[in-house]
Amino acid sequence: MAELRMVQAVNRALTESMTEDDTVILLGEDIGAAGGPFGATRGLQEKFGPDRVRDTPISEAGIIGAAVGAALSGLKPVAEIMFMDFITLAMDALVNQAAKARFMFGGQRGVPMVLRTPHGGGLSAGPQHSQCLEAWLCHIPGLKVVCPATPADAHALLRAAIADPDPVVMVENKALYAMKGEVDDAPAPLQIGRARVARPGRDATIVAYGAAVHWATEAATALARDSIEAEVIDLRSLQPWDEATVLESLARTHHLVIAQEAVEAFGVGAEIAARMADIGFDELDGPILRVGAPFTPVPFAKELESAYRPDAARIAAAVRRTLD
Amino acid sequence: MAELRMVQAVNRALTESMTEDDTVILLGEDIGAAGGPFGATRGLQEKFGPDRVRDTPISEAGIIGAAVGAALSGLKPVAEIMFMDFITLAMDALVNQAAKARFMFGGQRGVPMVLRTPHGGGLSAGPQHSQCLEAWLCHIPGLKVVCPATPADAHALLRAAIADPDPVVMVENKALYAMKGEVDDAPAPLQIGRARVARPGRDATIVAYGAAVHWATEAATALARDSIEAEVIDLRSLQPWDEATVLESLARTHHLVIAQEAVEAFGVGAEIAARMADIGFDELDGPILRVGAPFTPVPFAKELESAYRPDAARIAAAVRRTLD
Amino acid sequence: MADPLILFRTMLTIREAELALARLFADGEVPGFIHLSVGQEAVAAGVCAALGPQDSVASTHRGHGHAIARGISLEGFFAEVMAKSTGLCGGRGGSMHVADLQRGMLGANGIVGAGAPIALGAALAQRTRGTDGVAVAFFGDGALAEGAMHETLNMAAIWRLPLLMVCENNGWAEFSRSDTQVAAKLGAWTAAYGVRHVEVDGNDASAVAAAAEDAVAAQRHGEGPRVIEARTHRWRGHFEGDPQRYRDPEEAARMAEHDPIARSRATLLDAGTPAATLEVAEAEARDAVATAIAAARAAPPADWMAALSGVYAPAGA
Amino acid sequence: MADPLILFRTMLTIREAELALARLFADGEVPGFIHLSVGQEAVAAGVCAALGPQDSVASTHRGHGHAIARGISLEGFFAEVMAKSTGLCGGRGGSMHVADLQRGMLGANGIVGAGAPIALGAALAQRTRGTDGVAVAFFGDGALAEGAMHETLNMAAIWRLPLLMVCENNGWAEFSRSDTQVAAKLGAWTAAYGVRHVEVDGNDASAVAAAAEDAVAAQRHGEGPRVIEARTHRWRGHFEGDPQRYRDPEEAARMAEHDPIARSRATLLDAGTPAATLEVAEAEARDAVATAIAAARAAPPADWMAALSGVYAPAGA
Ligand SMILES: Cc1ncc(C[n+]2csc(CCOP(=O)(O)OP(=O)(O)O)c2C)c(N)n1
Ligand SMILES: Cc1ncc(C[n+]2csc(CCOP(=O)(O)OP(=O)(O)O)c2C)c(N)n1
Ligand SMILES: [Mg+2]
Ligand SMILES: [Mg+2]
Repeated sequence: MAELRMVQAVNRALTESMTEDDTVILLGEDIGAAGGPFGATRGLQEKFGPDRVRDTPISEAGIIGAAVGAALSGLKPVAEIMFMDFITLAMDALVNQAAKARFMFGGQRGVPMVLRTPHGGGLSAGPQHSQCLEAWLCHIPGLKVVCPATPADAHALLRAAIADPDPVVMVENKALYAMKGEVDDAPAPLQIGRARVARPGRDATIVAYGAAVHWATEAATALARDSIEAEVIDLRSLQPWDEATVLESLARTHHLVIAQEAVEAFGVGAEIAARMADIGFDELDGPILRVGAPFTPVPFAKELESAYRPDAARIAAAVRRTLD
Repeated sequence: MAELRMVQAVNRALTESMTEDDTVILLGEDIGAAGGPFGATRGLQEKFGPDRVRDTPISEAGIIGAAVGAALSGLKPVAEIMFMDFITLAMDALVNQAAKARFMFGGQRGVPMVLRTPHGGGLSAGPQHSQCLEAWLCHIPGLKVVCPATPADAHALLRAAIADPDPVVMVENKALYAMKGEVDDAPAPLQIGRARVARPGRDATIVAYGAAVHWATEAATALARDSIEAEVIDLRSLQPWDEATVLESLARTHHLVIAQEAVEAFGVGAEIAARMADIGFDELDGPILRVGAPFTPVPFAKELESAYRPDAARIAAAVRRTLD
Repeated sequence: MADPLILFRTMLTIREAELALARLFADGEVPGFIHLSVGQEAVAAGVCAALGPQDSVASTHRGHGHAIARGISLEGFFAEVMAKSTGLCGGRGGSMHVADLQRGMLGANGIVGAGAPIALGAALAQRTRGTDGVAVAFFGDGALAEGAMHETLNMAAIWRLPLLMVCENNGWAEFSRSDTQVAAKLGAWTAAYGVRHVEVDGNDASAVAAAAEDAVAAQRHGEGPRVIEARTHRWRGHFEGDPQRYRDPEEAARMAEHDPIARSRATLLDAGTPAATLEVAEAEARDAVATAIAAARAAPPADWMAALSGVYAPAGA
Repeated sequence: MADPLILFRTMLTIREAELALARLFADGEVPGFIHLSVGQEAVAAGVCAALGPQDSVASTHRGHGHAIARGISLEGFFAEVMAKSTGLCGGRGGSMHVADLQRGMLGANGIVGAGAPIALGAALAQRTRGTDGVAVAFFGDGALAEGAMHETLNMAAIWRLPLLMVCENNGWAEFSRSDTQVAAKLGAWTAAYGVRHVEVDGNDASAVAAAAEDAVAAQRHGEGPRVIEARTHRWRGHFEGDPQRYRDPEEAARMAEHDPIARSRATLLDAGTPAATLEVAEAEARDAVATAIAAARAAPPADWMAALSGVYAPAGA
């Protein structure tokens, strides 16, 4: 058992996977000598050499395209895109190539690649360095999408992603990189698609992922002071997501709130809500409420960004509202 | 009043806008001399010259980037991306530049550009020439998204899009290009964001857009034979979308089905469902059901594609299921 | 040196297959968008003759020739474009996605320019795994306008990867002359990255093969990327059904003079190959195509249940 | 010919503003990511001296100098990076998005390479509207690896648009030498598109101005794109707070010898400008920056309600 920051947990997962499997390589901008803009790949080039930890030019489309080709050719590339906002430059390779190859080639081969990319605000990084675009990827058949909320899950999900025979995007909340948490020395493998009950409760279900898990837990703590026991479900995996766990919780609590850092409209929470308004309809005793970012770009100013970002208070208010 | 194919209605809207406003220019691959891959721009280069109807190289990112720059500089560019699948190459310009400029420059100027792009299947065009990716764009603050189901709306929405001071994406269902319909000689201007009741009904509400409007109407006709009167709402505009009209209908019918050609998971319908499971919750007498494409890439084979694409039968079945 | 008779046979097979495809398309037996490479067969045949089983190829929307030259099953090919369950891709991909990973054919591609970075990644894999394999990216003269081409060549040059980029320069990008779209001269352009470029007559399969053999041999010994530009002609429309109103009818006549198959035939005869040998080859190509079509016709249609469960690897795989 | 004293003043203002910014950032008065152009001022000053009010500029993440050289309000600038409602962008954009559309400053840009196609579009608008204006795209030596650069130069060349691409070649792309990332030699590369490239000493504002004036004059008379490569030095880290462990400490010493401001000062003195004049300019730059900072400090913080309603034009606008 070790206490690691999330960024160190990522680093450990990469180290372990690269040690076990020499077909795992890393690609990204300044991930090698410089150890990555957030330090996630620190020390890996020294350990595994520049061929396996490859510093790339500023060519996001080319990086992901090359990862696809390498994955079709026997390697397991783990590519890093420095900010999730920059996946806009690589969507063809991700969506038209990586996601579709297994299907459109009739199952001949998969594309066992991983894309790691940080999302989220809180750093005053402004409108082009803070976006949460994971809903796009969840809409694409052929991709898997995971988003850890803790160092242990960052480690386990990345290990699972690298082991997966299909393309997996791991979205890392950059405000959580410094967060500390216990990581088992030899944790049991985690299956992509399994949620985690972060806090049990009987009165309402809060579904969240990434940073919002912590806001939700904080909200639940606040609500508990008023004897409202909210259950917090950490999705961990967004595509596929754990419908059964959410439905089971809803069947006990009969109230559902979904929290995310991303823009609320057309986001991940919409799918959870829509699905529960179908298969969970009979369980619902109140409206399904979502808490997400308002419909604006992520603003730069600290004051604006904190008005913009969802928080525990908004989640708690939503729980109260649906219980009303 | 003229009877036009949808593609001709697009052409007429372009002609009118270009005649009225000489800052309107067109950009796209083979849109000029060749008249566009689907003929939407036929005759326009002859009429307005090669500077205003500009054939571009195969450079989607550059085309949209240039449209942003031109729009910031006093023109109203209408860009065409030949298949919606290719917007994957131009997402940075669309999402990080066009959508955010007004906000991130503090309201100094907007980006009055239009992107026209065809989506949808039915042509055996395969996994990279058939996708419906509009949900991505609806998730992005700063963009507007419209999708006509009839020639009249194609004309009116495109006129409105070109007149709009902000970036608008018009998604055109390529299977509808040949569809004929009446277009007024001088139709009243249409406001983006207003839905249309395509068929009134009292028993259930079917919300749809694009090609799915026709399947929904067909489903309603079939249901009417069993005395089930479904109301069909054609959204026309997906971002912003007409919450009020949908809610008003739901408040009468108490049952909601949402139909789309796009992949169901994390699609446009998820947002409509999620919203109605919140603000419309008290009106709901049954689960909200969605009908969309299954979670696979769009297959090539005719047999596969017709199994894949939603249709009237599936919509009718969903209506029956929620009424049960 | 590539055997001219083998090149002749490969070209014949491509030509026969594509002309048959044109008929099948016209008859409604093949749906979708079909881009034929008739007239360009020497490029596919020549380049692929220089490759071994360890090498890989990323192709374009006009990819039938590359696939056939890589030795894919003709039956699997026809079954694919005829949307049968026995198709190379189970009928899920069609003409623009013909692939045979076992044969290092990484797929035709519906996205112009997208094959190049995929081939780059394949070359990266070869280098990382320490093989002497190479990867080929075919691309068109119009595709050169895509940003991906630049990113690919740059990375290949920086990393000295065994990537062979082959430009099939047919003068056209869809319905436009490519020189109205692409300012960069390919030779000067590749030189700017320190990459060697050779131009060959793309209607001469032996010349193409020689250029490719030269490049691949160097690359097997550690040389980095190379670019071959093969000038050739697109005999048919951009896709089947294209009325080609944009095209000068005289061009057709000029093209016919450069028929790579006729030229190959004449050269073989000159070199003393008996006419009968060539006729046998022709008959064999025709037969092989006819047999493949018959088998594809008899095959069951594409299977939706298989497709539906074919998006991800089966659990536990 | 650009007035050397004006160039000196512009550079001083940029330097003063950025050094003040560094202090404000260190003190926590400026949040976010801040990329300074200290050492590179001659490029911004020289290029913008060649421009008129009708021209436009698309900039990069390292865009303060370009904005200031375009004459944006210093108070608006500081208020922006200090996240105030009086900021040029209402505190919504920050350092990476400083823009002043009225002054043809189309914005700094957080996306490497993204400014180039925007400038292309601005040049297209100039040409389409029949003005004699030009558009400038600044870009870094590392940015050259982006596909957008290729697409932009190609379109500008094909369409002969008045686009001036200015490479600020400081040898670095973040924490890496750009020559480990970019194989293409800029001069040869632009030549491949038929575009003229000139290299100038990017630490000599007058030389930069002369090159830009030459290019812009030609473009006002209908010439197409041009590329200027200005070799210069990034004195500070990639962003403020960068410990620069990757950097040889000797580089700093070498850079100081090329200080564009010291050089400009010496040249002015040599040419007989009274020292007092220069001191006045220095004092004025300091004062202007101090005044702007004081005003920005006093301004109200960015306004959320205004931001929230600022995503689209008001209805009926
Ligand atoms: C990204 C993208 N843009 C546009 C198209 C449409 N398209 C298909 S082929 C083609 C022209 C390609 O020209 P070239 O590269 O010269 O290949 P050729 O058809 O001549 O073999 C175009 C524009 C596409 N498939 N993908
Ligand atoms: C698309 C994209 N990729 C990566 C980055 C991160 N990044 C910011 S600046 C930079 C280096 C740019 O180098 P160069 O173009 O030489 O400009 P310089 O910083 O030297 O002025 C990188 C990689 C980014 N902002 N955008
Ligand atoms: Mg061509
Ligand atoms: Mg640099």
